[in-house]
Amino acid sequence: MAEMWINMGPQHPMTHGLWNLRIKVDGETIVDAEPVVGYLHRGIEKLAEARTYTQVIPITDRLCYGASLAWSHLYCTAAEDLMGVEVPERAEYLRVAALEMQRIASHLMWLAAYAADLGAMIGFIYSMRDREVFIDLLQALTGSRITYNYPRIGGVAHDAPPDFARDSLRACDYMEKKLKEYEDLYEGSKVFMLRNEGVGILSKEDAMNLGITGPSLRGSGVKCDVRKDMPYSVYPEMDFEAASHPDGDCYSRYRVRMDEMYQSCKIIRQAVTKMPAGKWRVVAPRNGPVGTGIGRVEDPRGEGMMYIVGDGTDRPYRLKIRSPIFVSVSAAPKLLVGYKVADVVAIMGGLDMCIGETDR
Amino acid sequence: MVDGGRGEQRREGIERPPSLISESPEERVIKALLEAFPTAVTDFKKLRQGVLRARIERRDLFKACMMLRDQQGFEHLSMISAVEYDTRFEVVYHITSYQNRLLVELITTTPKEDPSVDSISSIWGGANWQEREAYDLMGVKFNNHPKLERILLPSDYLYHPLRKDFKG
Amino acid sequence: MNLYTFCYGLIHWLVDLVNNLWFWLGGHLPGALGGFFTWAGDLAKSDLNISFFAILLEVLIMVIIALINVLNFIWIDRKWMGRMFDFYGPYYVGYRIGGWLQNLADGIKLFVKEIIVPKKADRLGFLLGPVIFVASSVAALSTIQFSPQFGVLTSGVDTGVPAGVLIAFAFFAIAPFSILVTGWSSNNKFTLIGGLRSAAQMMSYEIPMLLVVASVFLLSGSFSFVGVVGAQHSVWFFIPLFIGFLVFLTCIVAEVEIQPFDLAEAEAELVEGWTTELPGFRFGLFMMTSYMRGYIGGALVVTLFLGGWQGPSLIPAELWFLIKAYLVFLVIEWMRWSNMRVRIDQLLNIGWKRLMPLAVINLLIAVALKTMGWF
Amino acid sequence: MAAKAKKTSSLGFVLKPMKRTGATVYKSLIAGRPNTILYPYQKLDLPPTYRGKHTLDFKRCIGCSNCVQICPNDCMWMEKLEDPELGKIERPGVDLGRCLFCGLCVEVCPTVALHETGEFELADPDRAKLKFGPKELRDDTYADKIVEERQKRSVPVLDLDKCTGCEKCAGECPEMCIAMEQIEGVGKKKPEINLPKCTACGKCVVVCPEKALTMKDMYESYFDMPEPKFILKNCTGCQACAKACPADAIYMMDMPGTEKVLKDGKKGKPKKRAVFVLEKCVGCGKCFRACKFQAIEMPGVRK
Repeated sequence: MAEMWINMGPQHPMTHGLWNLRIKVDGETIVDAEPVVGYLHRGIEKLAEARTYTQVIPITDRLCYGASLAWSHLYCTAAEDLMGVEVPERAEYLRVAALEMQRIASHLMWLAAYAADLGAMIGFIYSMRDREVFIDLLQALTGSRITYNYPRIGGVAHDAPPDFARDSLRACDYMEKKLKEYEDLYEGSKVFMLRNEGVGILSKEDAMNLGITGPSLRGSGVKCDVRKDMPYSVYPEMDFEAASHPDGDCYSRYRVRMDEMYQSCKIIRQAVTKMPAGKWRVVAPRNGPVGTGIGRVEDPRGEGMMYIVGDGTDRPYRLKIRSPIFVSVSAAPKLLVGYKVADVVAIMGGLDMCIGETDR
Repeated sequence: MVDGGRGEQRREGIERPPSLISESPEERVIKALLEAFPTAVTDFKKLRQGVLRARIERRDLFKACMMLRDQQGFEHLSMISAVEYDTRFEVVYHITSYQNRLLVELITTTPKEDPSVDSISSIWGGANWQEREAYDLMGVKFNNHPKLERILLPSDYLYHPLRKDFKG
Repeated sequence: MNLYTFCYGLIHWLVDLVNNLWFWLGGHLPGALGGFFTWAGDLAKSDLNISFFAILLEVLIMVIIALINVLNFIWIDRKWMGRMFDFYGPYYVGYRIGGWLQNLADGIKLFVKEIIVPKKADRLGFLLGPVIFVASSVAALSTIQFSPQFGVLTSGVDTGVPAGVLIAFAFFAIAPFSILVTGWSSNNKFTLIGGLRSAAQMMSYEIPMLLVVASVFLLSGSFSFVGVVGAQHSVWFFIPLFIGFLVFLTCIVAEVEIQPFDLAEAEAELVEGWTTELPGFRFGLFMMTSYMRGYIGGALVVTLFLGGWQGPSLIPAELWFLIKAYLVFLVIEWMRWSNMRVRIDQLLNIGWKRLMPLAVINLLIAVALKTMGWF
Repeated sequence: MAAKAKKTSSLGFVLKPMKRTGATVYKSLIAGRPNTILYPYQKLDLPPTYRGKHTLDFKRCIGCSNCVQICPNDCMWMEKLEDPELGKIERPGVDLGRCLFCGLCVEVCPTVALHETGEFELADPDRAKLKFGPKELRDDTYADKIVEERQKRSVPVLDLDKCTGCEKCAGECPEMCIAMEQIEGVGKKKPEINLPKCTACGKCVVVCPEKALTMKDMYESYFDMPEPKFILKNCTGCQACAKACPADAIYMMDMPGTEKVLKDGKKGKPKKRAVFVLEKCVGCGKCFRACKFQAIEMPGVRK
């Protein structure tokens, strides 16, 4: 058969959002690939310039449907860096607990989509079922299910509900039990291993050079985690490991995310037990100073960064958002060429695509 | 100057040159940059633990980035942001070193009449799309970029929407 | 008394009823007209005509039973899948009978949809492909025999149709051809890849499957349903031919194109595979037919390996057959919903490198058993 | 961690996942019930913090429009109404079709009149029906029923009309947080209370001979609200700001010595000026918008 271009997307079950992957296939083998993004560009950076510092928080929630808390938290750290606001310690612990819950929820959503991509609807349903546990916790904490709008510049919006610690510990126990079940369901299945081992291999050097971050980079054997490298919030006081796996294939990216869920359970346990009493919010100044602020956090999908330029008014002069997936998806040709059409879903699914943050 | 025990916490996989452990990584980067580009680098500042800021003339940007990657172990380009000011554009590069746990904020300035800097996408592959994005939204041109086209907006779009003179 | 004699009697009675009028007219009308009516009455009374219509009636009865079964299958699959996925499954439509009417509701919804033919599609192939798919599956369906008495028979003797199993497999194997035709004529890259995958899949799985079937024929010494099942009187074939049983189960799953091997309609990478462009009720028919094929697959497994309609005579043989077919279907569905999809090259590897040798080994075992004189 | 992948045998091809799914079938079919709920008939309990449709307590609301200003989507608006009980008032309405449900309006409300209920089934085929005016949002009992999370504190609140500037409160305050401030052009003094230092002991209220100070429960604001800056030389005494102020924080006072001499030699009425009691100010900027003579400045607030 002659080579032909196939447009996978913008409306395609593989895309998890709205983007287009053009692949050139020779039979079933991919010989070239070209990702096309921009279908979901909402101009959040421009929107932020017309809103006050507080009003930007709910907008940054809309960056990613899977991990909205991580993004509003990132914005708040950047704004706090700009304004020099000290966050009360209870707020930091609440944030860390909520962030790790968000990380588990996000990874479960990734697992759901990944399993459905590989053909196991069962994984989709089970992951979504167990994600509900953490969504319920976050709902009780923040008041919403997807777009939490929880962090504020200088703290968090609400205090924890009365039974939060008890429920969190229970949820962690439940989750660790369920993770064992997932391991049987996925790794126990020969079909899963066939589809994952040796697929989409990315070497350590390539991964670092192409700017891939987060679980995908750790899946290539690089042990780097912003939570460890440039600790923010109260992560230095937490005892956890940055999960990594040396192989650099789809299986190792999967393994890293599973290990991260274990680690997140560990962090949640520590955060809710160590949480001090006290204030959870301080009043942030209305007008930011002239200067720049930078926030850098470990988003569930990779390294999230924001760069704020303040000009002394109550609105940010410039807000630049670094999306981990925007950079990762540009490495798609490197990852895809030489594999089969069916591997596209495994490889691109293994990157945990989120188009909301990619296109901004 | 031994930097608090962080020398021991070397990452598996990435080897750090042992002769340089005695120096704090921030100082080492400052020294190296100043030695290599004495006139181009200005305004050094350590913002907080592990974060540096430097301004650099745009003519030496490419060489400085090359030097940072090859000699100082900065493997990863985090972010490229273009900021518009009254008379100039600033292109801000956040460059990360995983082995030394450093983040360098490299600021280069380009005048408004000729907003162009050298492309560093041949140094870090991750810079490719970020430069395209900066070109798309802010109109900063990157010389020697392999494919400098619009990325988020349609290719026939006329404006650079993040500029301040763009209204709705 | 079997289904054929019952149908034959029914048709005969009907023909006699009508022939009264014919012969009355033939007696009273003058000349050539009267002769014509007498001739027509004689023709209708002939054995050939009556047996033709009797077989047609049999096929109708079998297909109706099968369609009811298919509705049951879809319902059971949905409920079973639902419980496996930790939710209720169909619930409200037909609340009293466990949501059984949900399938009908879905069918009606698909039926009232507009039939859209893509502008650049090959119209003949696009419209005919699904029809071939459905027709061949229904034809395969009508060969299934529930018991020596119940099935599409051609004589009043309980020996069944000679070479009935072979006919079933022949009809069963037509489907990938129609998939290829539909996939090509839809003029869509995804459907094309889906159709080609289906063809490759059929090629690599038909051979081990038929080798296993050959081993069963070898042991039973018969091509007909009655012969194959009758040979399992003392021991069901899945015990001596256990390897063959596993190979056959895998091949049936691949032939029916359900989960671990549903590459032709891999919804993750190929949107909906070869059915991507199918509109409304054509898609509904395809969905129904794929369950029908699952039912045929289960019935074939039961016939060849699980003793067919044999069982304690507390309940009728036909029910035994259905219960076994349902159980096989449940196991297949269980496997389907707990597994992922393999890749095309892995599928072919499994087919040629694993199943093929196993099938040959199985055939050797069968030959050995036969030569030892144990069967 | 970083362990080598578990070697999966061919026998575990399908059996291990099937074991897990089989266990789920047992749990959901035989031993218990499925995990889902039958939605329109059964509903989940929502936590009290849940952000759904808004309610508005007309009696608590002072019509300051802070909620309208903080709304990131501009989906709220102020509506002028006649209420038989409350007279002419201004109350906010919400367009839920554009609402983000971010809850900032509830957080910024200085009197906790606005709340978000657990009602989430708001879909409607008609977009106009998603616009909820103040009358549709009104629920005067909701705010009293729920447990409030916002921190309250009692603070002495000044009624400047009654105050004579006797300085007794300043002398009584044990924390020395009341300072008397000369009001420029009026010739009177008014107590200025340093709220962060105040311990709400209530001594100033007891000692006040005119009962100008009262203890009142105020909600602490989470936001840094802008404060109006008054420029005396531009003020014409038109009272627009005092009428606009929803919190009654602006008083008009005569400035003796500015009377114009009329033709018949009598003195006319003295010029008035606005005096701000900033403890009461909610930072809404209405005075700033009402003033047509640039006598009030609020940095960062748009007209």
